[in-house]
Amino acid sequence: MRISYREAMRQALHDALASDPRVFLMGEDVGRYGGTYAVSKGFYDEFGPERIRDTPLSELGFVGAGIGAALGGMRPIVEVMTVNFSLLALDQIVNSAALLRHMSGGQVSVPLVIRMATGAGRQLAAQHSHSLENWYAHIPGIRVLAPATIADARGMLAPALADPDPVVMFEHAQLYNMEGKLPDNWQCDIERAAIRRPGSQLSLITYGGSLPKALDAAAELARDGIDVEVVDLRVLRPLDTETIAESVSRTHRAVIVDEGWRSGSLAAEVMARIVENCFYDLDAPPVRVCSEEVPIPYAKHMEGAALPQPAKIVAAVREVLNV
Amino acid sequence: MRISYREAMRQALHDALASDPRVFLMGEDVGRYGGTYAVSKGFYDEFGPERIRDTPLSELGFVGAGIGAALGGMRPIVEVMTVNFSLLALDQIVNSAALLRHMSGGQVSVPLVIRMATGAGRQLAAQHSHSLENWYAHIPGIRVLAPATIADARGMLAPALADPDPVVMFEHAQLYNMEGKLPDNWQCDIERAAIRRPGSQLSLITYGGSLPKALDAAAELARDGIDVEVVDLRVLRPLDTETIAESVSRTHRAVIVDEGWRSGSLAAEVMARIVENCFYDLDAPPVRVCSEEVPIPYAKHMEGAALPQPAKIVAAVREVLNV
Amino acid sequence: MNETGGKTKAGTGMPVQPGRPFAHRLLADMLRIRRMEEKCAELYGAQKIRGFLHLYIGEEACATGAMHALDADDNVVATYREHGHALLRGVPMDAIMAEMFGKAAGCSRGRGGSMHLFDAARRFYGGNAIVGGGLPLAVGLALADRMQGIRRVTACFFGEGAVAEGAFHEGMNLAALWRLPVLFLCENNLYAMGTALDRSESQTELCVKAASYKVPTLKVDGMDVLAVHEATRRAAQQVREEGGPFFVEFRTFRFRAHSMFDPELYRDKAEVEEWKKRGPIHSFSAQLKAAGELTEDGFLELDAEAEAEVAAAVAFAEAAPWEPVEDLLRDVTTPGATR
Amino acid sequence: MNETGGKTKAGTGMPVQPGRPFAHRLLADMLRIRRMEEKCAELYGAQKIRGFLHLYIGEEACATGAMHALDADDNVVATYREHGHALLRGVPMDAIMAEMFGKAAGCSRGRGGSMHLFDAARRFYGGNAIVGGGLPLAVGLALADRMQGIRRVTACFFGEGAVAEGAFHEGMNLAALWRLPVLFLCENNLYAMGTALDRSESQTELCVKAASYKVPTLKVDGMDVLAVHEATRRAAQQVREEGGPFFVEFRTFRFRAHSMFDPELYRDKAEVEEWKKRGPIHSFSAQLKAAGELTEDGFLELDAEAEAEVAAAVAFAEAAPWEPVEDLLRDVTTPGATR
Ligand SMILES: Cc1ncc(C[n+]2csc(CCOP(=O)(O)OP(=O)(O)O)c2C)c(N)n1
Ligand SMILES: Cc1ncc(C[n+]2csc(CCOP(=O)(O)OP(=O)(O)O)c2C)c(N)n1
Ligand SMILES: [Mg+2]
Ligand SMILES: [Mg+2]
Repeated sequence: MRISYREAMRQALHDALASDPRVFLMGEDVGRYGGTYAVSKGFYDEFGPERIRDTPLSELGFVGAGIGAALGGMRPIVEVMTVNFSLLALDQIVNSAALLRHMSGGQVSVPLVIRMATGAGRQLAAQHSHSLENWYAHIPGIRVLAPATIADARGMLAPALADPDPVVMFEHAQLYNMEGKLPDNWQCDIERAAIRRPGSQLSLITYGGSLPKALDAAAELARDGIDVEVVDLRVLRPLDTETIAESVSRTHRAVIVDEGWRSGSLAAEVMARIVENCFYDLDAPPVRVCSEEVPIPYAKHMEGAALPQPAKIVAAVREVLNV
Repeated sequence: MRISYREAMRQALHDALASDPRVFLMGEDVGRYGGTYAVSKGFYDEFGPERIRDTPLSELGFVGAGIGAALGGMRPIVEVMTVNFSLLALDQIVNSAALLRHMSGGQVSVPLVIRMATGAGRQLAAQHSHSLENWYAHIPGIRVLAPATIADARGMLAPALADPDPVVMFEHAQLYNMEGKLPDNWQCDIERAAIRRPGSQLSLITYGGSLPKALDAAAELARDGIDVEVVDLRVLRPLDTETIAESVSRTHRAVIVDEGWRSGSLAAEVMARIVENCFYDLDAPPVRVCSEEVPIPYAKHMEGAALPQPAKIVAAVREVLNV
Repeated sequence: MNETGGKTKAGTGMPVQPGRPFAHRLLADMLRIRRMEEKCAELYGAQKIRGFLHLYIGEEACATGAMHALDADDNVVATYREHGHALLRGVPMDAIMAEMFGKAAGCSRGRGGSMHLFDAARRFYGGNAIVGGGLPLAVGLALADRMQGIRRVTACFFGEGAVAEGAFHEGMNLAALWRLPVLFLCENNLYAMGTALDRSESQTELCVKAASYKVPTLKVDGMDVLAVHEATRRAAQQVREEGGPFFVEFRTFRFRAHSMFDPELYRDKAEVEEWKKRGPIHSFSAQLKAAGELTEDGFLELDAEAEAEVAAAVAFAEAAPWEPVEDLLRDVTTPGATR
Repeated sequence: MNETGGKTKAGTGMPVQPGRPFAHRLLADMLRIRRMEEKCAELYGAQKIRGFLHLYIGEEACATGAMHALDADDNVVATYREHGHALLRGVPMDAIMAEMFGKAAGCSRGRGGSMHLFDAARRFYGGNAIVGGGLPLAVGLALADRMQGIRRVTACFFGEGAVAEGAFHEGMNLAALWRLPVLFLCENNLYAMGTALDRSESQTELCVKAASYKVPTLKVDGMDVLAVHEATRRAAQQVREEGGPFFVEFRTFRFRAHSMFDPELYRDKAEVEEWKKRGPIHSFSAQLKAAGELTEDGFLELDAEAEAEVAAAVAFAEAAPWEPVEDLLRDVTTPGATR
């Protein structure tokens, strides 16, 4: 069955709402409006305003309320419209959601899922184009997911909700319209990275909105006889070091693609893990393809130049392989 | 002259306030209370309530007001009591301060200095012990400084204020009581890292509150005849890659010490830079000594175990040197 | 009706129209916004304009009445729905249109687009796409003026949706506590995206909320350009004379969708139609005609001028060059700075 | 005076005192807090307790009056100045003292310290060191109850300093808009660290602010334990019956410095002395004596009991073992979870 990423996410949400009365969806315009990205269209009528709860523009308040509701026995799914606005809610996410369990000596859990759209590429300019996955991946006490395929969009929510601790899910806004076949076994293991394309010469490691670009680059390289493996991190915290290390120690080379700004990126962390785990297996230094260190501009050609692109990935792979 | 880090910072602030009427200090309890860390003690009486402006508990509001005041021709120094509370102000720091110049096509600058205490070590528990330097160092458009010596505490503020763009200064709370000689040439170049102890066998790269620990470790190692170089990054954005690379390509080995949590740490970025710039000079994989991935606990022994310590640094150096 | 609104002309960016009555200038400006935005919608369809585009159609009386009540060197802070504000602040339509096209001749070099129109020389501090984000900035601009002894008003526009944000609360309190010359101008169009005001605020009388900070308030029909002008004028005068803030609520309505992606599931067509009857251009020109102050020909002339200005702006934007990709990193920081 | 305040006893954690009049129990509880904190201050000097320590001395009537008005299974959210709240919610003094020592037997395993006392079984959701951070949590707890059909009050304590935070505004609005059973209890001790209320709020009548969200309010003398109790009881009852929020302001005063680092430069000794004359323990026992409801011996007995409880708690904390360092990573996430 061919469906869109949006539809896959919608089905996952629908399942969750239909199967567990403790689950509810809360956020700006999730209800009457139908969801900013139309993911929750129709839910308001089906599940009602209590369970599809439109919130005022109060990111700090309603994310905090989600944490409180999780403490109180519910299984909230809080949608922060985009990561850009989540900056307003970071205090609650870090200082409450992530810390409460350890700080209370293990007395409480915060079974909360926070979904947010992320990323650039739609000419929304600087304030609407952040990729701050590595900020979140830095915080102990939360799990960070980045579904990048139809199957993961379908399969990640259930285990995220089953996790007794806070989970942040990043949905790249560029992916919603992506279509593909939903495989039968879309169930997802939120511990492990996934190898999306096996290969032998180099490990192309990425996540989220950059996965399609990496796959495009790999396809192009394949046409020139260059065989790269594409690793989709998909679980950004805790990182699946094992899969990364296994792949790189097999291919001996790595390129990391990350839409975050280069300095302080998740790509740096992946590089560090590679160095820590398979330094002596490396035939060449790993290379990163990240966003340029610039607020993302509006103009299409400038935005394009600021972001990772298949051509840049191909060039980086060729550089590492020296071909 | 022996003075404390607190006193050095106080003198720097005093200079700035006395020499430029556009400069003012704003934040919670900077005035009547005398500053949470007593850095601005006496200023309220000397400069008055307009220029030593106590604010309500409104981090988002008064940081935003600092940005506006900078746009309006002032040179505000905004004190966010500690980095922990800066989470409430991140939207303004990122979405306004950092982006405004580029996003407006270069029409405006935001000459703002934001000071905040950072770090753990005083048993203040999870919500008061964050080290989020790498979050800030990830953001284009701002400069990030970490004075770790008496001289830098004295010397960094003036160039920070001279910078037409936003500067974030992290003052590790453990350093305020540190005493030392104020050298005559405390003027500071906020472009460059500083080599605090030259050495030949390994580059020990660190910043902020970890510098004294690294120096202690280096001293202990020296007693065993192991000669390490200590590099103080001090400018966390833009990172001085050149000094890092020069040092490591000379010593061929590196240990990075960072009080941030390991995953997604600034230490990872330093490792990435090393790999990108002097991979072939490395005799061994660089190693990081970071905070354990746990909210910082209150109990002294547990807090101590969570943070980088001289003993852990010594062990890491020995591991890399295999001695 | 005040024929000498001319004091504010330098700030309004209108083509010089010395001989024109004030009312005609108001009408002309509303038409300029309307025609410009209708063209933008069309150009969006043609993919010349991309990203988010938030039209102000239906709300023109607010920016028009308000801007004409400000002085040329007052500060203005706006939102992502700010085409009209930028235009009436004096940003040339050419530069606005070029910005929407993403061209280097745009008022933000093509980097900001629709949501981030800037003009530092005219003290127009943007286009802010973070709801509520402008309020603290406005407080700071006013603080800077006060500390420098400059008697200037900082006008801060925002939608009623912003009232739920902590930034509103912190900003109002700071402005009131420190008695800063901020003119808070709330464009209450009853919806924040798909969320009606009564589904967002326990207290829907926004003036009551503002008054709880001891900020003086006025509530006015935002479809009536003269009422908006008069309220803003009075409020600005009080801010200028007394130094403290003021809050004005304009009751208005957007006739179009929130953005180009909005299917408008959350409101009835009937509600929109009802409001359209009170359209600010329509009603103001009818009023002027009834009073014998405007003829149909007069109206058509103003409209034709607006259309001509739009056509010229589009031509300018079409012809303007792109920013070279090599300039991508330019102005991340300030050139000549230490870094 | 209500002899049957006993309904709340299970929640107060008091040693069982069935025969005691309610007034004596209130007095006893204030004494327990006072003696415990005096000892904490001493232990801080002896470096047995470290980190921040925020004493509640002078404000005991607030927690005491309020906690006795809550049901045992109500939710409580507090601040970093929460020793008294934890104690009267039923957290054993042993566990509180052990927490302050950083011992594994502490109510948060020694990880939280003074600012993060937790007791999930007693629905005491902490000790929060982020000013204003508790309000959104309280809103969420109340929302969970409402959605699950549980008739329970969530009491949320916070200082007047928190009122300036966006979190206050967003929290109040959400609670009022959604009509959630949150009892907002503002301990207005007139200072937030060194910042007096009138240097922090343009409107210092906090009930006016709360009312602007259409939340009903009560303002009460926070030095009068009976007044606090009565106000909280009434407010809690209304919340329970009508479902919506309520805001109560306690006017109180802290007699000690903000924390152990505060040199108290910002206020006169005279102001403190003036307030001390109205000390809640002192004035309540004087009142009871005047009414013939308490003898000096009776007072001394209660005090001796408190002292004995404190001594036992200190002994317990002293003897308690440390958490093994190997357990550092325990409970960062929930064991048995998928990760
Ligand atoms: C902090 C933040 N949250 C969410 C959004 C997404 N968003 C953009 S406009 C908007 C509605 C704002 O409504 P209002 O303030 O009434 O202004 P209007 O669009 O009606 O002019 C929302 C929710 C945003 N831009 N910023
Ligand atoms: C968000 C935040 N900002 C600043 C601080 C530092 N701080 C701790 S307590 C305090 C004063 C709070 O005053 P108030 O709310 O009146 O409570 P009180 O201490 O008087 O009980 C401040 C500024 C903090 N903990 N959290
Ligand atoms: Mg609106
Ligand atoms: Mg207080």
